[in-house]
Amino acid sequence: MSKPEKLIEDGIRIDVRRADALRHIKIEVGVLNRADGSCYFEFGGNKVMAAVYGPREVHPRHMQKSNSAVVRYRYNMASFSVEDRKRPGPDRRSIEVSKVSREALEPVIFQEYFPRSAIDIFVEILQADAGTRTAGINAASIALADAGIPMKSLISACAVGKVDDTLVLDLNKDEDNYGQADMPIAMTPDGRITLIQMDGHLTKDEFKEAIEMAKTGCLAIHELQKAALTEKYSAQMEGVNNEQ
Amino acid sequence: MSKPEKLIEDGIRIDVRRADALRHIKIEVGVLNRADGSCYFEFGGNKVMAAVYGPREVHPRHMQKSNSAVVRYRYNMASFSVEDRKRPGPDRRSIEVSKVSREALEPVIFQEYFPRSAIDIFVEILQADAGTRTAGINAASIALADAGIPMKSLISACAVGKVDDTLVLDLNKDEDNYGQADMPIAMTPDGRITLIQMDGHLTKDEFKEAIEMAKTGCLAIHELQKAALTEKYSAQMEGVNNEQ
Amino acid sequence: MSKPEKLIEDGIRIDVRRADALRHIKIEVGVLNRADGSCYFEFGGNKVMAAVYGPREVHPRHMQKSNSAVVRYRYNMASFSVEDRKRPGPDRRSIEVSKVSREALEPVIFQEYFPRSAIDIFVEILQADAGTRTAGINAASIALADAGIPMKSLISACAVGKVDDTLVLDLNKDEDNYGQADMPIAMTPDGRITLIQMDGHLTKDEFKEAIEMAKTGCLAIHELQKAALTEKYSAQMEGVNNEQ
Amino acid sequence: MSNEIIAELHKDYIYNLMVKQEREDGRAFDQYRELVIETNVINKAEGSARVRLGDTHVVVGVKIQPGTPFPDTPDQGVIITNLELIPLASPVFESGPPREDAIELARVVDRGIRESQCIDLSKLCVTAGEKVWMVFIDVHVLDDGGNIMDAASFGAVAALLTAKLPNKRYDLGEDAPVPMRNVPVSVTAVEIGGSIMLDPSLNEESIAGTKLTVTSNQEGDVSAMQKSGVQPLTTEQINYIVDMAIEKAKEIREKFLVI
Amino acid sequence: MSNEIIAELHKDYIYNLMVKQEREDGRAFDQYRELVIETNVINKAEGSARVRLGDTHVVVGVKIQPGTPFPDTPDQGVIITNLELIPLASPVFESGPPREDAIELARVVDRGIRESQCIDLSKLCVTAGEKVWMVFIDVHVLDDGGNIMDAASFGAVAALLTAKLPNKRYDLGEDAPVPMRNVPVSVTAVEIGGSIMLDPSLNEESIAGTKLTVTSNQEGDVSAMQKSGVQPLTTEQINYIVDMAIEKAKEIREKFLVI
Amino acid sequence: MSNEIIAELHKDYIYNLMVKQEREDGRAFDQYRELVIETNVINKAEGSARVRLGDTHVVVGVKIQPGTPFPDTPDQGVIITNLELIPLASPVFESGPPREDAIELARVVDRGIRESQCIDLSKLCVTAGEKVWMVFIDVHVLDDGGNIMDAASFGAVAALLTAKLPNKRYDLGEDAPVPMRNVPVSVTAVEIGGSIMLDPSLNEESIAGTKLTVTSNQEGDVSAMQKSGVQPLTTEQINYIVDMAIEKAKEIREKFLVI
Repeated sequence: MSKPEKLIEDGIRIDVRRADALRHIKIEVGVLNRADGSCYFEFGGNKVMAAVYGPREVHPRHMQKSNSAVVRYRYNMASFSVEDRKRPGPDRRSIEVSKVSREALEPVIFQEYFPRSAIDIFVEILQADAGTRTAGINAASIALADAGIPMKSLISACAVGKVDDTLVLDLNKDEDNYGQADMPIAMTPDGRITLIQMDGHLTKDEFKEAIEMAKTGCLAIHELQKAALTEKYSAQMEGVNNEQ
Repeated sequence: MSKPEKLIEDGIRIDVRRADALRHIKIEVGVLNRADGSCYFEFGGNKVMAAVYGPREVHPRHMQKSNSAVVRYRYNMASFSVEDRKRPGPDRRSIEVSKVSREALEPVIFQEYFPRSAIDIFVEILQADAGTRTAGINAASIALADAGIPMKSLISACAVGKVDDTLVLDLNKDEDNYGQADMPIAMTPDGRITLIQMDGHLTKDEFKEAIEMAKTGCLAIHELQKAALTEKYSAQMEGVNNEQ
Repeated sequence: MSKPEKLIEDGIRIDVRRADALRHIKIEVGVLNRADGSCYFEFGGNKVMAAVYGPREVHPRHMQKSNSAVVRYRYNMASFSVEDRKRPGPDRRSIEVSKVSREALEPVIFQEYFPRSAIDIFVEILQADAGTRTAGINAASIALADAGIPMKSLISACAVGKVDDTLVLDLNKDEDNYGQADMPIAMTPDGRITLIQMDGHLTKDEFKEAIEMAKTGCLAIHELQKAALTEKYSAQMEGVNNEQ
Repeated sequence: MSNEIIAELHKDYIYNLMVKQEREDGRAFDQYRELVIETNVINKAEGSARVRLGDTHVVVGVKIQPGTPFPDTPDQGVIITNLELIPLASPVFESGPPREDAIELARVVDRGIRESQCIDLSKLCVTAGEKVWMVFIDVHVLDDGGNIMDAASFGAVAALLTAKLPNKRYDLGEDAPVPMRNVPVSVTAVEIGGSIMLDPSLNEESIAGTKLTVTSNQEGDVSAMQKSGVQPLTTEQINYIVDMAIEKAKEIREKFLVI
Repeated sequence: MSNEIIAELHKDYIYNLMVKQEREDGRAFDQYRELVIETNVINKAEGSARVRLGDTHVVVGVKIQPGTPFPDTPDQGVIITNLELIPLASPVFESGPPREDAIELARVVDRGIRESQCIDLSKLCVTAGEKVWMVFIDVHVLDDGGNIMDAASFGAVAALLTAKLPNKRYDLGEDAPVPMRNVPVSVTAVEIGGSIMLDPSLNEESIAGTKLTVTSNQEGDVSAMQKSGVQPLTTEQINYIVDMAIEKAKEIREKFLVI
Repeated sequence: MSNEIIAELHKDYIYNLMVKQEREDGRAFDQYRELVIETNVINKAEGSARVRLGDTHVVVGVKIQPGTPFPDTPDQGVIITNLELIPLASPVFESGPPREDAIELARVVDRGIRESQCIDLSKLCVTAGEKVWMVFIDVHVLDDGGNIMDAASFGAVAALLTAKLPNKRYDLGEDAPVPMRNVPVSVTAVEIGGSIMLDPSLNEESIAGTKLTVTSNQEGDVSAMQKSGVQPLTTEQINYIVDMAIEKAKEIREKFLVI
């Protein structure tokens, strides 16, 4: 589609959301048999599968760390996940997304419990609709918990953007394409930011407002993540909540 | 060339063969100096060189098997072997052909005699004319024997196909291009099938007839393989024949 | 530019040099902080940076030599160093240049002093103007000395070519493009040739004259190399001079 | 990794069951595991399907774009089949370019579709010699519970049956279905200890010496076949599998007719 | 390699200084190292700059060639940014295709330029849909003394400010400057032991848990931002860095106006 | 592998022979091993040759296809030379993309042909700026018995001398010979213990410190030269080899005139 004349009209966005509303979220925990932990996550039109394997042996060996686990994160888009077929395999964008996503999750993983081992996180984007990296981090965080990896807390992520000079939560594809700024954020439930990236145009004041908006969004997502895990592991979740 | 009006006329094929006739076969054993065993094989217009190295050390080490030899097979087409120059290096087709060819030969190799070692089979297609994989397997089987690798038997291979609704043995290039089915088969002299692939269209009855036709072809090739080896190693062949 | 009508007029070349004159040379020693030795070298329009690391550990391990150091040489052209942007990464030309450049330097390095270790030479062509490989060797030779690698002598390199049927020293870009022959040479100060390549057209007599011309050029460069090192290490150079 | 160890321990158990003509999960030798096919699961793809075959889970997306025909078939569309064994789906799969197993699977899926001529490639021509439809069939394996071969093949056919040529997007008129004229069905058998059984589970697959995949069309004729694995087969075994596969394909084909 | 060992030994020392509000090289926390920018250093490039920021040394070349626009932006030029961490520049860099660190650096440099809209891409169009200028920004790191990020970004902007569209070479008239309408400046901060400081040296970088790069334009607004590293940051820390970065960018921008 | 061990044991033996002015196989120092050149051995190629030089065995195929000229030489054909050291030919060759040895060999073969101007590239132009003949020279080494360099070069020249431009296939008239106007001959010498000898066998090659390849044309002038290996050479040695190579080339060239 070409740029719509207005992305916001009377405070209502083209997908009939208000500025501070998240898109629909659907979470399924433990959906894969082979993986040690997994999560299927829908976030608006994004469909994401995350799997965690580990702690397990590190190959190749020279990647081992003697005093902690090595965490690896592979973000990958299916060829059919986007409008124009994507060539299979990693590109520069997915390598960067994998790096910042890994760094978004590492702070909450007790890596020192598993020296010389690997914790592998695989995120497959089956359908993409703006916000795939935040959807992936949300899913991966749940998959880590599902795999029983000891964590200080979950990580929640969403983006804030600017469209038609208005700050909005959780950009959809058109807002991403035709908007003025995009700022994905990931954080712990107590507000420590583990991922922040931005591009576009924000004044200093808009930036500060945007970061608060993102916090509210992440906290809402955190509740959904907890609820999904609780539903699956009502008993076991006790411990995790205490750790937070 | 474009499709000929008829591929068979009065039971005679465009290269003046009958339906059950093989193309001309020429075999030279032990033609290379560096390889431990080798065979040059012409099969119609196919010109194929096979070499065997081993048993020898395995590189990289992690490919070693503790209780048997690892068999590796590299099928490669020379850039100039086909009408339109082929880019050097492996493509998806050659990787698949290498896999099924290796599996066609492995059952007759006494791999357990050589733990932690490699038996490397290299097949170069110098000129291609339909049936390169079967030509390669025939050549490789002889090269293995020439290298002194202990084998339960030789392996012989040829294709059966369907052209103008008639089953024919050993397709040539035009029959392959314009025919209705192609089915390469490899087998032991006692009829155990170690490779079978098929594409095109065969009724259930045609299929069963085709497989019998292939057997006859393979047995004829087996005689030529034995003769070529006997010629070179009249004395040594005694043992091999007893093993069969 | 297209081919000039004359590349030499009244014995004077298009860049106002005589047939036996070198282009301007500028040498800076020890210009990088991280490298163990380095040299920035301008040779006409060529701008070259050489760095040496080592002796240091060899990765991957299987490249180690038990009784000597392994010398590695990486010649690389910056994307912006040439008229038409070069794709980053090694191409066939740079792999060949790296090989012959390494072989040009190895004879003077006391490799046997450092078993199981690596001496890594990196040469980056920042601006190219005919003669990058000889500029690189000249720079690398100084960087090796700057890194304190024990050497039998320095190596000096320059090209001789033929333009308008005249032998000329140290071709510039136009002479290289439109000339009749190009012959890069590298040598020790006592005249042992460690690199020679040639393409184009030279009679036997021209060839013999050309090689003498190159010697004169290399000796002149050798004086500049020594001067640059002496300036930086007036004291330490004593030893190196004695070794020569 | 624990899955691998369990598999190892199961080997003897499964083998012993086989001798008693039984399977670990109680199935008959010619019985498939539960098969669920959902279509139109990826709206960015022109066609898509999710297949669950027992514990095996694949998603297939079909992307269709205009492209240039091959010089020797100027008036025919192009099919390109790709399959990735991504490390998310199994502890033994690795990142990187497809290896021989993934390539073989992709090529056998491809041949099943191509050789059955289920797609009328001549109807995928827009302008002869210049522009044809390129049909990309991408198989994404999410969970390897055994017999990826058939799951991938079912997914590819299901996705094609519901795929649209995106004419509108390229100003070529209304969207139209992909011209399908047959429904090829792939059936895979394994041989274990002399017994032949269909649709191997992961454990069965791991102890089987060889697999034979037979793709047949709705006329009951064979379109494609592939033996995979080191163990030889006798002619009798192969003929037995072909008969069995053609029958079973009829049963499975019913699933597609209700898509 | 000895540099690596020294860095290791310095860690405690630097950390202890930090606690006393001091830096190893005596700088204030918001102070940059000496910055020297030379332009037009590579005459084969359409634009070029050499940047020395303390011990860090980079050369940036801008090559400009005609090419085909992307289908979705037929009337806009194309920017392609590449950065190599060549093994000449550090004992820890390796040969081979760029790894995640180099890719991240290249992409952040690229976004700083792209998102600030400092280049008017519509003026890089020669014939809509057919021919536009491709602007290749290649960053060559020669010596890694820390904070490659900012050095690369400064070099890219400086090279662009002096770059020419090579119209003459392609028979398109007289050479003209690249249409620049803003001067984005990237400022990188690190957090060590609770303190925030700008322009980390190699030693500081090696012990910092996280880096935050903020690119701001000449209106003092934010164009791009990237957190890199495992250590989390609080909102307060981020806001503090953003304020600091915008102020410092104004100071650094002065350097570009005299180019 | 045993060949490698034997080679190792031979080293001293050969070296000692050298001192006595003898070669292992009894040849004179300027004598080549038996050279057999067969042409038209691959009918799918536009030109081809099989060369046996002692134990060394190579097959060269020349494929000729229409393609686009380089922008700076719009009216000239294109030569592309490729050489693979496939693992079939020697226990020390490995699979994978060509390494420095194979690349050097390919480039020296290429330069021998290109720089001698033996092919009239302007006659390979079909439509200036649009369509020219691309001449692919592919050297396939089947058995490495030493001095691949010369065997490859002889094979390339022999294949070109019998190659046809496939005009008919591309509707451009009758097939015509490749326009050859010279016969360059490559001669390779090694230095062992101060002695110079031509056409090194595998054993000689393995103990030689350096090789010098001199390609000369039928006028007796030098077209290309390459030193390969670590051992330096004196000017006198080089001049001696050049004289020897030009004489020997005349002798070898006779072989080509009867093709």
